Amino acid sequence: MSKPTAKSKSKTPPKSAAVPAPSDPTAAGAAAYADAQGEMIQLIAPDGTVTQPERLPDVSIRLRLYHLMRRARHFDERAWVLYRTGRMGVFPPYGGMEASQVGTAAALTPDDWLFPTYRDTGAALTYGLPLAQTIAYWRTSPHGWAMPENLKVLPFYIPIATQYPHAVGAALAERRRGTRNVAMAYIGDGGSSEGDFHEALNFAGALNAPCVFILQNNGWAISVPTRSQTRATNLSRRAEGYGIPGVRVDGNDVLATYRVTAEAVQRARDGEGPTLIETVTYRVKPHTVADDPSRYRTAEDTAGWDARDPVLRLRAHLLAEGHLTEEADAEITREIEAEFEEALRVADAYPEPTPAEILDHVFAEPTPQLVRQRAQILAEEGA
Amino acid sequence: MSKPTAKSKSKTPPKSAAVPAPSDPTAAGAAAYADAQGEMIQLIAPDGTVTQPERLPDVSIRLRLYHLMRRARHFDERAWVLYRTGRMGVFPPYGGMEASQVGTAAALTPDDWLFPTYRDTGAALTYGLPLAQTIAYWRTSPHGWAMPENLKVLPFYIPIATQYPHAVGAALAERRRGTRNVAMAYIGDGGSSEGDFHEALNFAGALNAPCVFILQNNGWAISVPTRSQTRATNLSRRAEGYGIPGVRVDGNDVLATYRVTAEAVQRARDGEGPTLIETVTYRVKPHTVADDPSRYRTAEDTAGWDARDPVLRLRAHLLAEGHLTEEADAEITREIEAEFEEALRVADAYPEPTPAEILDHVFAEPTPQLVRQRAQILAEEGA
Amino acid sequence: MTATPSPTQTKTLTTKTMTMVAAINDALALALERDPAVHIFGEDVGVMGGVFRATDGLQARFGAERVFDTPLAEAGIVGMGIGMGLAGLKPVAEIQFAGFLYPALDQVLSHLGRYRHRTRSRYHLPMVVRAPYGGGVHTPEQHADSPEAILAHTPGVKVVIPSTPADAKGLLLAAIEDPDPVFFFEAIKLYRSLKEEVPEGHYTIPLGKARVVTAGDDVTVITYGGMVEVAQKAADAARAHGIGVEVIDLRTLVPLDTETILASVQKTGRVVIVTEAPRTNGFHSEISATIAEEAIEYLRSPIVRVTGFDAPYPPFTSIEDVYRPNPVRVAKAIRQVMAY
Amino acid sequence: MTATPSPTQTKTLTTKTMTMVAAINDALALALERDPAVHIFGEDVGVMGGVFRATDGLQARFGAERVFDTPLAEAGIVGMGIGMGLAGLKPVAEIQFAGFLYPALDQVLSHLGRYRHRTRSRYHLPMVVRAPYGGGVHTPEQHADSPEAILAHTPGVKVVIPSTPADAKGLLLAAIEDPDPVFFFEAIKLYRSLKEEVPEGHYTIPLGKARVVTAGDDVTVITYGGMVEVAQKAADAARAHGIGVEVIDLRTLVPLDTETILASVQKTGRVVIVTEAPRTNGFHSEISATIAEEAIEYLRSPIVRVTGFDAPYPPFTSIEDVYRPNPVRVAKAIRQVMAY
Ligand SMILES: Cc1ncc(C[n+]2csc(CCOP(=O)(O)OP(=O)(O)O)c2C)c(N)n1
Ligand SMILES: Cc1ncc(C[n+]2csc(CCOP(=O)(O)OP(=O)(O)O)c2C)c(N)n1
Ligand SMILES: [Mg+2]
Ligand SMILES: [Mg+2]
Repeated sequence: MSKPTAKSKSKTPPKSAAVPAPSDPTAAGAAAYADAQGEMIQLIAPDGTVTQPERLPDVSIRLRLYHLMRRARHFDERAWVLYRTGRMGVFPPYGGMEASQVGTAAALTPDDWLFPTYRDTGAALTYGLPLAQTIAYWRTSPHGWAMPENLKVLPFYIPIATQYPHAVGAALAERRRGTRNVAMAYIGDGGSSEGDFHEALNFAGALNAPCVFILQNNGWAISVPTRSQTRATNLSRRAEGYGIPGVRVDGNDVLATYRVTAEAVQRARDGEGPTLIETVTYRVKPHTVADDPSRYRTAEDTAGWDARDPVLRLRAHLLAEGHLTEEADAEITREIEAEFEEALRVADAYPEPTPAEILDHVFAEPTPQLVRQRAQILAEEGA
Repeated sequence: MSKPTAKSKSKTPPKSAAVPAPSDPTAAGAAAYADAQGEMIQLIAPDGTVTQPERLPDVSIRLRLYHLMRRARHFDERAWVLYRTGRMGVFPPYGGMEASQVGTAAALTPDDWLFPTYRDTGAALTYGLPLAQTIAYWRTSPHGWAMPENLKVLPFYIPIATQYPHAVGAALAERRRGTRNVAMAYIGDGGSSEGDFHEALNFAGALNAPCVFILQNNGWAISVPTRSQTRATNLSRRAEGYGIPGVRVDGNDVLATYRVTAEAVQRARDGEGPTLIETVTYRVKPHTVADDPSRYRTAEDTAGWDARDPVLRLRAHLLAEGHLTEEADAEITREIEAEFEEALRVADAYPEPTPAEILDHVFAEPTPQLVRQRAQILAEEGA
Repeated sequence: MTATPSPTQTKTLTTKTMTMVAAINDALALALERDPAVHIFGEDVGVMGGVFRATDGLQARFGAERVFDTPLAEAGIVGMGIGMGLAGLKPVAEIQFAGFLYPALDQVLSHLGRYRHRTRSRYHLPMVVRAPYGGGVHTPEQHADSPEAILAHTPGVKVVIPSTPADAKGLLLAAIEDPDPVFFFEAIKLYRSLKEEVPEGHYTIPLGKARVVTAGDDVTVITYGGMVEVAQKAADAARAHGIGVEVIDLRTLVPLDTETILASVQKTGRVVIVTEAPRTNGFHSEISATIAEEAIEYLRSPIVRVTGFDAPYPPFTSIEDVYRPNPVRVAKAIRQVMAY
Repeated sequence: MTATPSPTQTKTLTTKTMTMVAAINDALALALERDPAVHIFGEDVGVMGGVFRATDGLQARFGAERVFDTPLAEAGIVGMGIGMGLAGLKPVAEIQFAGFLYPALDQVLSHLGRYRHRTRSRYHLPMVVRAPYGGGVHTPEQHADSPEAILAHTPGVKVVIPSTPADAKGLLLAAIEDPDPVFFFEAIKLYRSLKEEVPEGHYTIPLGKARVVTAGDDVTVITYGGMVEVAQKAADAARAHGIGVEVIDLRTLVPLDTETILASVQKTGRVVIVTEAPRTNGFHSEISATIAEEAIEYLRSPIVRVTGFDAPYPPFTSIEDVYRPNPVRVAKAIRQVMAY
């Protein structure tokens, strides 16, 4: 089987990056983990000790990832509080999955495409979706759906798995247009059972689309554990069925998720095709803020995962290695809080949509039918 | 990964079989080929010489398979001739793929389910679909759709891949009802790109459905070669993504297809779950009798496959080993021809359907709407 | 509202106050109890008992072989159900929301509706597909769709949409006992908002028989599911102004009870049809076309459709209610046909 | 039949005799030539040039990056097209037969029609999905479906169905240039059976404008696609009996040209609608409902629908023609509305 992994090796550094690509060329190649598919790639252990020192990203990257994870977590925590006070809609939390989302999305530039699911607010924030708009989205305000012109991020996907073929198309379009941009799409363990997952991975392989597919295996699809969703115990193996590289990574180790994703992005940019990355993580939180997991799982099920907290893990590492101090950490906290509260003020100021807006943006030019229907709504408003 | 292959070993012989299951217990286990997934299992070489003598099925089985292949080929050849003279509808030929269809279907009993595609007339005949009804199907007579009550074979499937989930459901139903019956479904290399393929394999694994999935990789999906359909070079590997055994077999070696299928059937009966079998074969014929392959492939593309003819291969083996004589072979020819001509007479005698039959069998009890619509057709006929 | 169920074969006379979701749960439990062929499956229907709790407690009571979670794949769910039906079981699948039926539409359009026909009744599919549908409760994007017209246009499948707890129970039991495929759409808005006395024990309400919710001589309002209560409110308001409104709850779109529709239209001569589905080619169109074909001579005014719009159901909570027909709109349509 | 194309922006005056499939091929070649964003893909559209040869020669001429075969998976085809559209290309997908669009319906219903709406026009999808549809040529099972009503009921997508070679070319070019998603259904029956003079070079026919095929004062027959020639034959026969039949070819179902429909109905007061789709809730219902709502005062007779049946299109060749409306049935309907 002529898998692209076999020869792949970063030829060119990425054009630009939210976080620069790893500078150590010896570790950048896919060959490094091509043989390790059965295992889970990990660079730092849950307690913060380094397990693969030679593959660690630069300190500046590590600090950046730490900041991004803290920021993502803060959003998650604040969203919860805001929901309780009626200032946020129903929100699917991702707390505990920050390494899986931040480490992967940080490997993109704003010229790349991001296709997030409802669970991936942390990834979207990392990619660059403005906080205020993100808040607006979760308040179901149209401002949250009208994505910024300078980014290529799509509103969070609700119908499971449907985003995967879109990523293939966007990636292929970039190639046809001669750019080096890539597309990244997220999916859950549950979502990977859908036919769209299969079709997309196969299309991407067959058409050599520069895609990075992130499969966040967080153990649950609402109430159904991964083991009931499939007999497979290693979802990254699915890649083999499409002749593309599959990587399994500790989804609570942000340095590992970042490293493998940056490498996959590089391969895609270099024309070597798609990669499937399974991030092994856990949904420690309920399915949404409105869900009660005690209906379907016990404390035992989740036991142990607090000790694998991705933010604390990197924090322990940075503190231990002297790259972070308690003071600097407190400063990060202040910065993040201020940024969020400012964004909240912006979001609070977004005007409410008017009723007739439900009929806007169906077609560039409304059909006669829509013109009439709009007039009806306006008449009702007038009345 | 705890793959069922690791422990699987036929525990009980099949209840009954069109062709009895292999009697050699040492070769019956899945372990024998669990390590050989990358390779293609073959028992006799294209010239008929035995490559794996220890795994050969009994002589009686070999002779039975030979007869069934000859019979299948005869149908294919006659269908073509009948088409030219307007006595048969458009027919998708399978000549050259007999080992792939006969060897697999021969491992079933009439208590098992068969879900064939339009290409799998050879499999359906082997399973036991009466010749006359098969002819009727390809004449698009309703008699060809009303399957016999004593068999569990479905009319040939036209919408690609849709049969795969059905097989899972039928298999699961058998288990729920406490039988040891299994379901077998066919698909093409092209069809394996559809989402239904993925969903079915995953469901079967997750729910431990006694299914055998036959993927006939015949190199082409109409005009598109397998290499353009996927980057994967070994489709049996897809099984790993579902945690189920995947087997790759020389699809022109009927002894090999029979052997691996009988083993997979046995595992399914024993409650060990599904298997994916990729039969590597070739569509030497056009897509249908109405297709002109010169529009999309050259003689070079198909060169070499005539030398791999499955019928001639087994014939050479049987002659060489003294299990078949030229006289016995001629007798088989006569038998097969007579059987077909008799079936043709039966099929010719099927009455033509009447116009109002297009509205029969929509519901057990026609809706008032259908009653009216039927009356309209009858009135037209009367007029 | 106090709808009168019309149980056809109930023996018990005792009733119990129930929400619609409780009535559905009750029907499912009875079906599992009465017929070992019945199997319930879908996403989160097992331990969790469904996102709306329609299957609450059923796995605990009937075991994980009869009531089970599937992988997350709707084509797989319906496709597997078809196979189970072919093999003689009675599959009762839950699709988590009607808007997530779309991945399964190939299995529906290619097979569910065709199997009896293509095998000349050698096989038939006694399958039920349940799905919550419709808006009004501020669900996330694509959780408020009303795709019933697509199914109604699919030969070989029946479409049932109850509007009260007692109807839901009797119709669901009838759907499960029906030898052919039935789509059973449950208005999310009605799951818990509505309680009524529901007969205990087993009874069925025949598919294909509409229910005259309130009688009236001036205007016929035809509707179903979540829109029945909306129509009733408008009818009540009109009655206060001396207009007699006959509200017809179709209960089943396929088979369609044209008899009840036409009888009412012949009496009133004025028709308003209410659905929350998108306007173009919704099931309201079929009802209107049927009347325009069969009873035009009785019409004293245009047939007015009060519907959703030719836009996606909006994901924007603060304005989503604009989309769904409300009693004011229906009342306006009633005035309009009266004023003609 | 000699239909008059109404090119809106044609500069060339020369014409060429073409079949519909040749006219479609011509339009696709022009689109590829004029706009580098146009990409054509689907099953067997490359080397083979499509099972009906609609893309014949295009890969050779424009390269395998612009015209390419995909793996066999319709959801993948439409889903990938959506991604290409998001990224600024103009995807023109071919689905091999309309009956094989079903696996892609999730992508259509969940996304194709919603993207402009959900992103408030930050993104829009200038995508065309072409598919052969309809019966009449004895294709295998499920190769003769007419699913246009499903698409017409889907907010955010347009639906175009040409009935002549010249229309096909002009409408297809308009569809490709349209900024929003367009379904383009091509009647298999008409691919080669019909030839006419087709203008050379580039021209478009605006979406949303019906064509009055033949004028008449007594009866309006409304139809589209493969049924236009059937309606015309019936109209010719009626004319021989002194009945003036106005045949309207809708050309596009969405947007629907109600203006042309209503103008004709106001004149004739009698309406027959012809489609080959299954009867319940076909697009004929929408047309009828629109008339019943907007022009009932002009009607002198019931609106009669001549349609397919509430059964799958039969796979049984010898009787399949019973399913599809024919000139005799349409003529009977014309007599019926005249006799009322
Ligand atoms: C097509 C579709 N089916 C069902 C749902 C309902 N649903 C929402 S989230 C979810 C579970 C998803 O699990 P997973 O893919 O593992 O993602 P996670 O929630 O764990 O991030 C389901 C079934 C949906 N949104 N879309
Ligand atoms: C869903 C669907 N899409 C498209 C087709 C049209 N079609 C019929 S056969 C075929 C190629 C199938 O190739 P493969 O699966 O390899 O089977 P083979 O014909 O080689 O046996 C196609 C595209 C179809 N029948 N169903
Ligand atoms: Mg999950
Ligand atoms: Mg093939």
